[in-house]
Amino acid sequence: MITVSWLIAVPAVAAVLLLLLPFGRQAAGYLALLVSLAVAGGVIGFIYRFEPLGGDQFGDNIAWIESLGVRWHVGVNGVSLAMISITALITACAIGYGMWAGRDRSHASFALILLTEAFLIMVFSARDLVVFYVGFEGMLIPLLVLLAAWGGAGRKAAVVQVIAYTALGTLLMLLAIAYLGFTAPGGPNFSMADAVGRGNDWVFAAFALALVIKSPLFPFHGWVLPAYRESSPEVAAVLSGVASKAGGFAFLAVLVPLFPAQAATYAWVFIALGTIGFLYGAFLAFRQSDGRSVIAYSSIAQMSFIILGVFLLDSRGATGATFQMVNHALVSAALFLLAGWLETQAGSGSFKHLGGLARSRPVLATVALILGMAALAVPGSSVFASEFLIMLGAFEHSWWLGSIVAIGIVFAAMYMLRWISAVLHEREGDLVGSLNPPDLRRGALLCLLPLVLCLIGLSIAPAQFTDRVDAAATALVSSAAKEAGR
Amino acid sequence: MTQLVWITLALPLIGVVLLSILGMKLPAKGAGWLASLIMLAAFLCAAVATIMLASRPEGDRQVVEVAWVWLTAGDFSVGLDLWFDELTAVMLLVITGIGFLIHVYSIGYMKDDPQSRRFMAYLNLFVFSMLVLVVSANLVLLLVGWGLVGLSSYLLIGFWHNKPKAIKAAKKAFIMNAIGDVGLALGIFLLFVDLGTVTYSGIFAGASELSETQASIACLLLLVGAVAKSAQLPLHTWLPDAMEGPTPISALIHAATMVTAGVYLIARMNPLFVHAPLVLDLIVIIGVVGLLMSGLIAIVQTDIKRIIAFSTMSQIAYMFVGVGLMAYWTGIFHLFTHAFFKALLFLGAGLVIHALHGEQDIRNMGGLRKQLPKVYFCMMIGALALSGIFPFSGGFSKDAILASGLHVDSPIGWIAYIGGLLGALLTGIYTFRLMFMVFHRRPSPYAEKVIPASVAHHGEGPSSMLWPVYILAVGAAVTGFLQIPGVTHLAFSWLDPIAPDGMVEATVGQDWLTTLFGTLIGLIGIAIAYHLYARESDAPERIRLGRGRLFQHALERRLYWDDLYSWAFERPAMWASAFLSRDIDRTAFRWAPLDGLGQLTAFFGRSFTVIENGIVRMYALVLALGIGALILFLLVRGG
Amino acid sequence: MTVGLPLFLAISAILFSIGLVGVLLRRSPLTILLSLEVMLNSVNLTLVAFSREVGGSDGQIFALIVMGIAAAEVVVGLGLVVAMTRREMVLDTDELRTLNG
Amino acid sequence: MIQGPSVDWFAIAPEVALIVGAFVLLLAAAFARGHERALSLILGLGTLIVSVGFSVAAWGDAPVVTMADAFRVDDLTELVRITVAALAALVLLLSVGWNRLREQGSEFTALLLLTCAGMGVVAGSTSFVTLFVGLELFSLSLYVLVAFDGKSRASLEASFKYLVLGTLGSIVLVYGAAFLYGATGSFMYDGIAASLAEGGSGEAVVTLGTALVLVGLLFKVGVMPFHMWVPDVYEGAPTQITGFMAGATKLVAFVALARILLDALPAVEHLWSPVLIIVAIVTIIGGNIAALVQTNVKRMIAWSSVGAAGYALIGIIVHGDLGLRGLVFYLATYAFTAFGAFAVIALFERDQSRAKGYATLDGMRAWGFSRPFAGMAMVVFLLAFAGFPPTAGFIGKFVISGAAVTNDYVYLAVVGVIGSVIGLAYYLRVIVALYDRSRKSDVGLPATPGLGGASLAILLCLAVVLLGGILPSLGLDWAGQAASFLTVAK
Repeated sequence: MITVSWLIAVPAVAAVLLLLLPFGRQAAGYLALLVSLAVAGGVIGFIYRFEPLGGDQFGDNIAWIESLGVRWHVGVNGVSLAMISITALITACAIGYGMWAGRDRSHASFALILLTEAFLIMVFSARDLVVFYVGFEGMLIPLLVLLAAWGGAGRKAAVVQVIAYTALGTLLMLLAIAYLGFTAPGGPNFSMADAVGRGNDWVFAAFALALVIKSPLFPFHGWVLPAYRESSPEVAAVLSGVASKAGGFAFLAVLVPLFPAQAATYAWVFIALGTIGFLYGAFLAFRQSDGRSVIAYSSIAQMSFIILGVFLLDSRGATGATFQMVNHALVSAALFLLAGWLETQAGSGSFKHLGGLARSRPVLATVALILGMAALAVPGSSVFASEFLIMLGAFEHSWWLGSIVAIGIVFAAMYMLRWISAVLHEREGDLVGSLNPPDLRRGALLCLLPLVLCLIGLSIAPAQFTDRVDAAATALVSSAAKEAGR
Repeated sequence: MTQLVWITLALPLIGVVLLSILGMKLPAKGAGWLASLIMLAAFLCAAVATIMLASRPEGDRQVVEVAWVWLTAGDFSVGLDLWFDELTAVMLLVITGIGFLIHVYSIGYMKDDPQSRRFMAYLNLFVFSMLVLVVSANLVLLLVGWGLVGLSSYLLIGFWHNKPKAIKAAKKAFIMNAIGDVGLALGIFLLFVDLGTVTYSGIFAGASELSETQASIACLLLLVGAVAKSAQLPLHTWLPDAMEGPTPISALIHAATMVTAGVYLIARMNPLFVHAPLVLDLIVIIGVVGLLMSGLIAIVQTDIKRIIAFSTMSQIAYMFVGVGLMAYWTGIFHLFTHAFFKALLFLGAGLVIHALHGEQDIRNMGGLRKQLPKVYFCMMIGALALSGIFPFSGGFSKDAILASGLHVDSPIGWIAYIGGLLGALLTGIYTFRLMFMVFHRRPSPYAEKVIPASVAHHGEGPSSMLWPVYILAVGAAVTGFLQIPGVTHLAFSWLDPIAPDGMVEATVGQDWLTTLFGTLIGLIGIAIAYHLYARESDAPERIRLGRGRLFQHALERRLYWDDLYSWAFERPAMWASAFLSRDIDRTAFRWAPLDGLGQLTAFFGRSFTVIENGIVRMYALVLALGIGALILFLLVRGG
Repeated sequence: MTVGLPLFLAISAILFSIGLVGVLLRRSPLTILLSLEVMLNSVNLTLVAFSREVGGSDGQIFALIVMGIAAAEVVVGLGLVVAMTRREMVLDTDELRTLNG
Repeated sequence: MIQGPSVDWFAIAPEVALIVGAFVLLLAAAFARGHERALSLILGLGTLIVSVGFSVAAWGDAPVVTMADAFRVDDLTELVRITVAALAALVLLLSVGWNRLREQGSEFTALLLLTCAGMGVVAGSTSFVTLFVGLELFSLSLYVLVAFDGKSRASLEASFKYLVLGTLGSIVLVYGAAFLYGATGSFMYDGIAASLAEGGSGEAVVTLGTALVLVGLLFKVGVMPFHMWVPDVYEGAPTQITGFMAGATKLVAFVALARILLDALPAVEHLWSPVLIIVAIVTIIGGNIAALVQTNVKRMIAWSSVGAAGYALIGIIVHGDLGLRGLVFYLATYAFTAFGAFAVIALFERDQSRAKGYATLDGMRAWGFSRPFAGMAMVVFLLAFAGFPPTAGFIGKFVISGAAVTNDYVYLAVVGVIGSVIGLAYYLRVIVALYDRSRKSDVGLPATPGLGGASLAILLCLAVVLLGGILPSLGLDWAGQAASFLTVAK
């Protein structure tokens, strides 16, 4: 029986092999792709075998560091499954894109992406705080190296930004975890289930700060823009698509269940920050002058919105947040790949030099349009479904919150339409003519297509998703909801 | 029966998929005919389904069916639910019928455009979205359709995407509609919070339990959606700009179907609106003000399509008045007839534009009566119907609305009645101003230059464009006979079951009285227009430059609504966004940690490694000082 | 008059300071080594003084050990100085600053 | 007749073996000229293995006190002995291709063995006398080893600085011991502790003694403000010796510090605890900040080891079971991490034939591509420094932080976090330089002498670092067992 440990081990081992053995570019690419597809295959098996009401599945629970009470305890519930699925999918697409783009030193770059995948799956399936932390902090390194080594011109500043923010956050979280584990009654014990309700306010704050930064939530979003803008497209896709979701996921699956009392008491803080971030990110997105910045700010807005959903502490918010994480992962990963493709092909991502791309580029136009429309949550899309759930939850929380948040829809429409028309419509930009090949062709298209198809599939039958996730998501927030008297 | 409705719904979607997959492999004309045939099939299905519905006993014509559950979370669940009743049937017929005609028309209209396949795909997409909107049995699915029609409208307005004006108009339409969507969504949230359901049946059943405040707020929020979609005050400014899109789009989306969705929503939700009488009054007032305002503005417009666009606004305002007076059937009846004559006018205008090689300014037309006689004849039917002249269709439906106002006999009723009659005067003026300036008068130099060659080349237009116009002309002429007061009674009796709480219906006497007034006033308007515009006259110019100068300017600026929105929202938002991202975000959140922390840390590092200067005596000194400091510290502490 | 512990301690402290000042002020490696020896001897004085005060021979034994090690220390030090001379390095500690920062 | 102290020869067998081995080696070299390298490798490694064998055999036995109670052999002593010997063996492996080994290998190796012996003595000493003897034994050997890179003036300069400052430190230590002796009448830790516990006389003398002893030990440990020698000596010394010092000296010095503070001076914890807290904070922040602005990688890691020492201090400040276990585990694994990192640098220097330049950030650019294994190993070592999973550095920092946060020293843990963040910034600079794609790497490097030995050394370090991170259970148990002997006096 394949357990989730395999999905962690396989990419990790492959990454080490890729790093150490002298693979050629082709061989490295195919091996990495094969591994990522194998992981995706494993995930599909999970989805097929998954029991929505069956709690944790496909897990392992074996002693790891006995003297510290640390166990290799992993498992998959509905929420985890959702996150692991997008991780596998986006990683495969990112590697495919990297192959297509022909990164130099490709074996190292693929190895690091695979390593990131392993750590991410670890985060999403961890049932032990140390396992969780190892994944959470571990993924930072490959991502940083990817950014630092393969990034754009401003990568140095970006790296400093990322370190200044995220490393600080995660290390503070380590202190929180250490406190929880070492003060456990009956000897050190890092099981998440046993840590429930044992933290005090300061532990909660340290833990939350790490997640706030990672997600990111206003006002800790400073690192996002440089990181997303300077990374290579596939890394930006992984970063915004899945790595940032580790923060959102941890809010829902770790922080809220572990600290029900604090989560209930301080929910208003996160709701307030989420609301501010949602509007702030969206508001800033519509004056950016290049595609990636627009998407980066919209990611800030979306993550804020997701966290707001989590802290509504009800079924609607939790399920909606999980769903929205998946949707946003698909949308932003695809958008970053697309924007990156444009940038690489045209030599610039600035709107000044782009525009009018829709003319005689039907494939590009269609893909961009679908993604843009999904991003602005056009009714009927899966993004709409998830946003609807969160907003409904917000409205149930209090009518004014729902009303404020709903304004975000209009903002989203504003910046996404601006992006669409700046890229696709109006006058042809001066660099557009130099595009070669002029339209999305096989390689790059193949990397985007799975993401787009998943979006369409989820739009047709979102209940297929929510049915699997609802029970787990609701259970995660239930004790905090009880504390909040809801 | 429901299978047929499902097929109707599915057909355009299949069309979209086929057209996008086949794409360039299809010949342009083939794509057009494929899309049109699909529409014809959809229309036939809808028609048969309607007949089957009609064959059921009255009171058993409401069918609800659930295809699959679309979305769930906790106790919230939304299905792909079908609701088929008399109102749905009317909407289905209008959408697929008019839709089919316009598809055919588009084949000719777009035949020189290399992107016509995309156009056809978008058209099918629109029809699908609109069908979703009307067959939905719950508000969420309605919202889905609501948003999707907005999306298709966006795509089609901006179809010529290299025209910056078109793209701007498309964005404007989308964002205005997004505001409406927000209102509608909030309404849905409120209803779910209050009633725990979003299905029509649930809401209708629970509506009576709502307090008047709750019902009013919910209705008000739904109304926000309705006014945005139907281009009513105060969210109306997108519609005139939307005329940048291809003319068939104006006919289908911005005249016949999508913009009337607001009317449909109010009529559909009438069991809820009944509990919010104040909101109903508000709807009437919005309608009356809107119809007068847009009628006035239409008089000074010079773009042929914009004139018709303002007339659309004004006619939908009539429908609002009708549903606001709880005479829901009159609104829907007017929606039905309006779909014919307004589509007719747009398509006719399209033919004119086509003949003039894209010229849209009526001052550059004139005298086309002789060169385009068929178009003239058809458009004249449409113009008479629009002006509400007996016995054309518009007359019956509009007068039914006004007569309801008379019948209600309350202040609001009287406002509706008087305002509606005044509006009829304006309608007569602007409609026939258009007709006279385009078809009568002396031809403008431009028209003289262009028209003969154009007509010689392809007559009045390809038959694929002319035939839809003929059919619509017949419809515009006769559809009013469905409800001749005292003679036929089909419109009311067919639609009566949709309002469980009953509807307003004027007496036969009131009806005829109104028809008399309406026709008279319409004729007066036509006479004024004739006086001012049919011949060469300096009267309009005198008014323009004379005493009415300010008023004229205000009307030409469309009463400053656009300027108001620009100054109140757009500019401050743009400025604030730029300020925030350029000045605040960068300094406070992005550079501060980088410069502040990073540079400061490095500075500290550099400054205290200065003592690490390599000289061993220095090191010994530091050691000695360290010893001294430590001893001092311990002695002080240790006592 | 008996010489009391405080006096021994004071003298040793003075010796210690002299040695330290020597290390701090002189730039010749040899003088520095010499100063270190002075400091070591101040320690020895302290040890012996305390040893007498406390009784027993531990302190004196330790002092002897210190002396032995001091000798070894000087050997290594002088060896280094010789090696430095052989590399034609300037015998001025202030010039020994290629390693810094 | 004078009664000599009783000696348990088995207990001190490792040190005896090392000293005997050193002398045998020197003698043998006198008769076998021209075979310096082979001789030193065989005899050196052989001696180390024998020594480790004795230690391993005694592992887990009840502690033995011998040499007039001045030397205690417990599992902590054994752990230090084994670690130090292992590091010395790695030094030899790493030196295989070193030309100085061919020239004067026997002396080098003999000094190395003596260093190990001295360290063993320090680790087990329970008296200031044995402590001083052991300390000087290894210090004197190290002075020479640091100077061993004959051609380099920097090596001599470093050695001289080390000698002067190191002697100064030793003097201060002994001076302090003398005052404590005066106050308590004993050089023995337990004697001092007992006397102080009774409320010993002469508060000022005790304070003075404590202060001076502290300074002497903190100097050996290399924490601020007594760290000045560390960067210079580490930079100037032959790189394998730098690695040895960073690993072994630090471990031994910390064990001595812990034994003295916890066994001899628990009664004056109120005196030394605040000092250590201030020193730890200053060191963690200062060491990392100074490392941040370095361009020479060797010096950068030297500074980072200063910061690491500050971190280890937290373990002593907190003490208790968890803190000391964390301290021992952290130091033992840190030894291999640091040695591994310096081994990679040594390999780099040899690749570049040291004349061309030091291991500057600029010089190391793109080198990771031509030596993929060494490059990746370096990344792992750097991450271990930074305390990232899945390395031993993570576990060590995790346990120490855990001890801190559960014992009301949260602020120290937070300071540690800040230091780690700064640390990450400069470790990443190295990683980025190693994999800088903007420069073409010299893919076909010439065959570097001793590549096999160096690679083996790196691999062994890597194994320890990764095993300590991925499967740390065993290591933590050992560390716990060893650390349990630190709290005897309490």
